[in-house]
Amino acid sequence: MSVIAPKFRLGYFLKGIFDNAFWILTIVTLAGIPLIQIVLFYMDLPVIDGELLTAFLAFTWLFNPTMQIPLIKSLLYSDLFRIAAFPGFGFAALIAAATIFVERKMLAKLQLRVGPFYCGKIEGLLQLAGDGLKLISKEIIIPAKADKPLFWAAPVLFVGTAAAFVALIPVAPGGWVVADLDVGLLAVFAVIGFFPIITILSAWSANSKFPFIGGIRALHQMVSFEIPLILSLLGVVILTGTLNLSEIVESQSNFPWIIFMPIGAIVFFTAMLAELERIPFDLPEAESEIVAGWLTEFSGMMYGLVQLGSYLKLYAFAALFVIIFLGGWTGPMFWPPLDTELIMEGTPIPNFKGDPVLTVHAPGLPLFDKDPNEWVLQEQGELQYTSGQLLINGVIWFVLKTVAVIFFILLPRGVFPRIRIDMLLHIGWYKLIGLAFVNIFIALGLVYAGVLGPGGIM
Amino acid sequence: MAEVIPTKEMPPGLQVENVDDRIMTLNVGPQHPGSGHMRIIVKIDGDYIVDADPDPGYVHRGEEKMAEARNYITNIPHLERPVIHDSCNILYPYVLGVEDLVGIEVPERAKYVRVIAAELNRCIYIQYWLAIYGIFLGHSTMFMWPAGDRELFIDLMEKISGARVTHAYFVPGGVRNDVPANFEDVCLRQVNYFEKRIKEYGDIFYDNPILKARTEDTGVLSREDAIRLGTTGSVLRASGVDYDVRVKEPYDVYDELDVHTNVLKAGDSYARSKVPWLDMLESCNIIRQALEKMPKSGSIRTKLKPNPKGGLDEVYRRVESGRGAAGCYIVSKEKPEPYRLKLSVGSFRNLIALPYLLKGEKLGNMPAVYWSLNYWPVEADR
Amino acid sequence: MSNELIEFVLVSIALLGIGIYGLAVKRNAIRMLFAVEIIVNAANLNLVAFARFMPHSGGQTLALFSIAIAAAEVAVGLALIIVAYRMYKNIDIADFRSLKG
Amino acid sequence: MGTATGIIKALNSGVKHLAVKRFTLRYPEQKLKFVGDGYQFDPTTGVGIAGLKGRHMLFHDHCTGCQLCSIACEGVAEAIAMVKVPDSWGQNKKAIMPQIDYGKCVFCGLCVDACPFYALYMSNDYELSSFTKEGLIYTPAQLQVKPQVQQDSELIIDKRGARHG
Amino acid sequence: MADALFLAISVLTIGSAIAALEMRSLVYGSIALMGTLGGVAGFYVMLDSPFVAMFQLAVYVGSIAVLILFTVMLVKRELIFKKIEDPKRKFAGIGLMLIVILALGAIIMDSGIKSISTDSDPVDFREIGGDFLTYYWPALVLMALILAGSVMGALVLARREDTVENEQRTD
Amino acid sequence: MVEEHKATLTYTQLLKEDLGIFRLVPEDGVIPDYKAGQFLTIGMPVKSEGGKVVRRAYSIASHPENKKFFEFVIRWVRKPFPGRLTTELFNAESVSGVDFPDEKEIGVTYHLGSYTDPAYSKQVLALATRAPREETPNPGNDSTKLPSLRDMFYSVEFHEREVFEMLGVYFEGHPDNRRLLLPEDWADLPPLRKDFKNKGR
Repeated sequence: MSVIAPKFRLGYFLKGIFDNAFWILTIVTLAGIPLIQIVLFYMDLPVIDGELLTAFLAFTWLFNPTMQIPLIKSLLYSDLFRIAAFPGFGFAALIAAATIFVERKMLAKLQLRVGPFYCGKIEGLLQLAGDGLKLISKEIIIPAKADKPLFWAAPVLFVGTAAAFVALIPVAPGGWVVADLDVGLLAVFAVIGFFPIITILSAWSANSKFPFIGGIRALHQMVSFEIPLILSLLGVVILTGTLNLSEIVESQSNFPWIIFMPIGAIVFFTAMLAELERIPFDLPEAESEIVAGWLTEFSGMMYGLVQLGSYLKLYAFAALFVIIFLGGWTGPMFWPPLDTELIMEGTPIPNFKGDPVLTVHAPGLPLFDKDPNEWVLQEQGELQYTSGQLLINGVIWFVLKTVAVIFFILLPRGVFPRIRIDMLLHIGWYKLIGLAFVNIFIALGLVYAGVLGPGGIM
Repeated sequence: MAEVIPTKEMPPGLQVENVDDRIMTLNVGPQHPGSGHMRIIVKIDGDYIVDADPDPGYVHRGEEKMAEARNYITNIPHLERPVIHDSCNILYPYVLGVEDLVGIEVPERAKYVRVIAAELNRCIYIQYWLAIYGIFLGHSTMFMWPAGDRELFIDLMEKISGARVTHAYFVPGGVRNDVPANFEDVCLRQVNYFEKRIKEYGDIFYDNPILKARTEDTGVLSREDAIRLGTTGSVLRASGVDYDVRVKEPYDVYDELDVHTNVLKAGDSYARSKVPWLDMLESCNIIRQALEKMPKSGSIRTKLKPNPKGGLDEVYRRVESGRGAAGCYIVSKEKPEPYRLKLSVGSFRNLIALPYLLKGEKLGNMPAVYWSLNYWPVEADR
Repeated sequence: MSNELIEFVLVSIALLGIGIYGLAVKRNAIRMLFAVEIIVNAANLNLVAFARFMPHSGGQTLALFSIAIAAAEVAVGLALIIVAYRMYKNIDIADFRSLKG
Repeated sequence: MGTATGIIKALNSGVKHLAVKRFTLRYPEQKLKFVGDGYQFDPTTGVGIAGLKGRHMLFHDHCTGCQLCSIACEGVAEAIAMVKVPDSWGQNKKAIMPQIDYGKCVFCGLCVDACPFYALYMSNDYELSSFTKEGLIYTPAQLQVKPQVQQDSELIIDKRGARHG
Repeated sequence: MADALFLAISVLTIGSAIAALEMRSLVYGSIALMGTLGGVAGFYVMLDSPFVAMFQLAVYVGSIAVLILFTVMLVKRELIFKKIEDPKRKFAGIGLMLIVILALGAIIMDSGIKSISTDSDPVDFREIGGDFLTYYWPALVLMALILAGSVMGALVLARREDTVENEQRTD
Repeated sequence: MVEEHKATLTYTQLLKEDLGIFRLVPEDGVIPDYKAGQFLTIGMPVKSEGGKVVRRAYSIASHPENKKFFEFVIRWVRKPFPGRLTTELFNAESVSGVDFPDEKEIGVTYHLGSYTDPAYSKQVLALATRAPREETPNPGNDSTKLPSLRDMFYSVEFHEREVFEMLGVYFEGHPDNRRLLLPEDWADLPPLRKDFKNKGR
């Protein structure tokens, strides 16, 4: 009785899969491999063991077990890896995906329901993948009188800007950041300034009323909350005397700035909620008034890209909060330091006669491996840590704090209703800016009293 | 059509001279997440609504015309279709009217069972309404909690009548079937639990400062205007008019029960949304009293003749439903079918207040004002 | 620093020329505002370039001042355009004749 | 300060509910328990007996083919049609019995009230969906089958909230 | 490598400056203007003054471009496509542009700055901050006043005429 | 301004034990112009009170264009109502039109209630009137017209719109005689008339 699809034929299904696989393979061989060759040709290639790692060499080394580890290591320190994988896009996208999962399950728990449950067998783990597949396979519908180039460009630009924002976030000691700028905080403000433009352009290009109202609302909201956002961070800048985000984190090795500037933290958190268009400030997407705001006309993967961008933005803002107010990656170490000799010299393994024939470095290659060029042991008191240990410890603390902040960003969605646009602007222009100035005066007072800042403890 | 072009009175200060490029017309509905099964043609100037014109009728199904072709018994499953969440209450005036026409007495126990079923249905309806009010204001938790707790009452109604929403439970002369054996205990237990639960609604929704700031002083309907516009139910009571059909013109056994009318003075969206919440508490109270006073056994249905006929008569009966007074006007001409049947429902009577209240409001207040009117589009269209 | 001062100065001159062209030809008020912005940017580029090649912080400071004042100027200019649009229903400055007094 | 306490109260209420048991009934695995066997008409008291109004059950040995159920349905849904059955019964000389189209039926139960011989009642079976319209039409032979319904869940109310267990 | 980058950025800057003035649609014109401003910011980065570059991006792209777009969308759409341009005036404008570019270019090429290059360290942005607070503080205060005054003036200008009536209504 | 006329009772029909239709014709035969909702004070000598003339006000139920007689639908009230009808206090519970094809008339019944007056709030007052009916209706342009009560009871606005579209009764003085529930391009008969047949039944 219960047949899922009565017209289903396994043969057609398999044929479809084989067709797709054939075309994918063809495209990869005809276009992908030459592209990889070209990219490899133009890349700045590392020198490993005195040899220039060319593309040909890399391919030959792939099949040489002894050379694989240096290859992976060189890959780890390449710019491509940083941009695409660890501190950059991939890491952020992973946290963003986890955020979506946590948001769904936590909201479901708060609202006494189950949430995604069946996809992925265990508590709906793979629901996001299923949703992504659905979005990719859906048809993209564009309004007839839309301004097509802008309409197409808007989601891509949105994701690009969010990725640029992510690139400025340092996640671990030792310069684990894609773009380590001296004016990092100012660069963050410059990047944030791009979002309203993309929003208003996409809203305008859809040529529809509801997106336009949503876009205008988003514009008002973002522009008016940028000012308290910037002002609330000035206190920290005054006290640390730097705009570099890594240096701001290192200035908090003793205590996080939230202890001295809770007002600034509250203002920044509120402004952050508004910039992220999260409830209670999700007026641009107020579905009972203006269908879905500036996202109304997006469909298929265009909508998916905008959502991806907004969750990347969420991660980046939470990380910025952690970096500036919660001390970033600083935190107690999880495990004792390794023996210096073990790392520098490695462990000699004797043969049956007792003669050392093989030297094995510490486990957890390549993070704990010695590399006199790049890895320097860092001292903290008497104990000595390798930078690999510091990296892992830093990332764990960073992720823990970021997840905690993300939890508090998500929680209002289950607790508060949406507010109105005039109330929002009132909060932004009257209350938050005033509080931000109070915060700046607290910082200035601390500096001039000599308690903190360049003349104080620091 | 020789129609008169409507000239609406505008609040002072919003008269617009050049209408060309400042006014934007929005079609809110019928496929809009904030409209329900109707359309509101809203004209906005900036963020202010200068004109609002409700356009119901998207779910009009001619219940009144259809009723003229069916006899008094087969009308029962059809007349509850407009409000399946409040099906007992929308059927109540019809059943009372037919009893008046045919002239039969209802057993005492059946009256109590009817009151219990009606109050349970009122809770079911208000929770559904509250859920949508929550999601209209962007409060998704308030969507899920009442929608889940509604299950308590739906379970009870299912135990009584056997159906989850469309009960078809009231008949002229009593009710369709007796309640199950341990119904009193189960009902008391669930009602008591729900009273505890309803306080949580207050914590997260009604005492929420953001909600208060958002809905207080929006869409204010003064006492005089509420009377003048002929609103009913929670809209009327939120404006400070102490009127409840259950108290003023008690039907069945409401005169033996202690019914308290919840009246708020403010008349704004917040008060209009709070009155149903208080009504649910009052319903729990009434259910508890009725369970206590209900005769433990006895007949629950007076047998009707097959194909009952009303005399040459007309009758108008009204009850208090979840949305206000629901009346039924039956004209009978000595036939098994009603000659004319008219449902006068709270939603339709409250609709007149919508354009009146929306004019001069901000666009962001539109969902709050619209849904606080306790308006159910399907019922208004019939 | 592989580039020389002259290259930046030449780019700046090109921008200045484009700005003057825009001011001379365009009759649309918003376009003229664009031209003004381009000229201001050309000047700023010169300021920063000279500041780099004869190391002194004054050039950058002045450029920052200039950027800030340009923001104010744009705000006022756009407000004027909106007012004019409301009065004349057009943004062509040739139509703003009654402004001549 | 009322604002701050209100916000804290709301947040507290929200966080508290992270520990409350979930209310959702996981439908295909759990099924609600209903009162009794199904809706039927009690000849002794003259009223119905509470129970779920699901698919009908037809007792062939009671049905006389009087068509009263079909007439009762006429004004409501016109879901009942009388069809010939191959085997003949003593009380059913015309050998016609009701056949019910569940694409039209509104489950009001008026046909059960109308049956004077108590041949028809409504069972607990409510899983009637089908991929074809024809699959929704139940012949007298199908209506005779007693449904195998497995129901176990009941509403439990305790200190951690109400839930289906 | 740096030369290629310089070439690319100058092409972007000058090309989008021309596009900003010549595009038919004003919205695209504003986007092209954003390109020009971004290109100039790129030059600032090449000149080792990232502070000014970021400031340029934050101020120009973050606020001025938004303002321009907002104004463009406020004025009516049909006007954007209305093109009132005199060909004579256009040729005169091009001539004027060429004269300016050639004259200034000749002067510059003749002068001694042709061979200036430097190996000294760039100016740190902390110095700029110091300058702002010590030597230029009266100018800073004056600029703050000018900004505040101009923003207020812009608000007063762009205010709707019936705002007063609206306030009466809320009373 | 009060004029006194003598009149004769020409027709009575008892609908129920406490409800009847009475028609009056003035002796000079002239029916003055009046609007729907206006009332007439009728005085009669009552024997039980010693032949004193007792005056009571009754609403006129006949159509204003009917120049032959006054019609009253009078219900015998067991518990006497207090005093007067105040327009402020009444709200429309429902306005329902009934089609009487045999009598070539369309009846419109206003059910009015009160929120503030404690005596009236327990009851619903029915106000019935009739309009002529035409075989080929042309809503708004034929003789099926009644004066609107919207100026008196503001709450009847939407109810009268519904009666207009469902039965084709045009309400004169109603500012907004538009379709409410039916689609704008409805070109059939008004659906609640008896000659509009339910399809498929």
